[in-house]
Amino acid sequence: PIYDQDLATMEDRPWRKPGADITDYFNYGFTEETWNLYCERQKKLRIEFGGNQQAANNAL
Amino acid sequence: PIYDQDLATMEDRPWRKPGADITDYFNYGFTEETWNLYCERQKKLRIEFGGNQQAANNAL
Amino acid sequence: PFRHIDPETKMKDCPWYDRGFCRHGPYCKHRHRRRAVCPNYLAGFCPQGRECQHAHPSFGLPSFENIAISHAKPS
Ligand SMILES: [Zn+2]
Ligand SMILES: [Zn+2]
Repeated sequence: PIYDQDLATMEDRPWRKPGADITDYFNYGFTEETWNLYCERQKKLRIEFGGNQQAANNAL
Repeated sequence: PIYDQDLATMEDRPWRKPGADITDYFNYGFTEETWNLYCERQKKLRIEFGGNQQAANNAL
Repeated sequence: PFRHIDPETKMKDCPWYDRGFCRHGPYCKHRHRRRAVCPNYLAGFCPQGRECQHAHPSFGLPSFENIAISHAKPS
């Protein structure tokens, strides 16, 4: 699954197009893949250590 | 690595100060307590994974 | 000497881009400021807090409220 709602709802991936600059879309050197992993980790750790499903959902 | 830093030995814990924002210091919704728990687990995993922090992180 | 003030510097930094990803890319009306992320904060904790020279990105989704707060914070 795609963990970022914003990314998940995008039909096209304009940063994949020829001539596109991925850093216009992703900061900190993230790529589509590493951004997704990062979001997944945010979600997992907030649920596991926050122990509060609602708070974790609100943070996402 | 940061996992090995013992918070209890830190003289100054600025995130405890009035007006401090804990999220400036802790990511993933961690608090001092949950971060300690997480570090313990990371250390155990790192031993299992033969000192490979990346593999330990990926296992989570 | 006088510094030329680029109109861009008056723009607010994009809170989505500061979070890590902005769907508007080069067409965003906010400024996309490229920054280096703090490896400690990415691991989970950085004792430097706001004093850190690297970015500590907030993961909370931007709301009007925290756009105003982040705008007020010195960066
Ligand atoms: Zn933007
Ligand atoms: Zn830092």
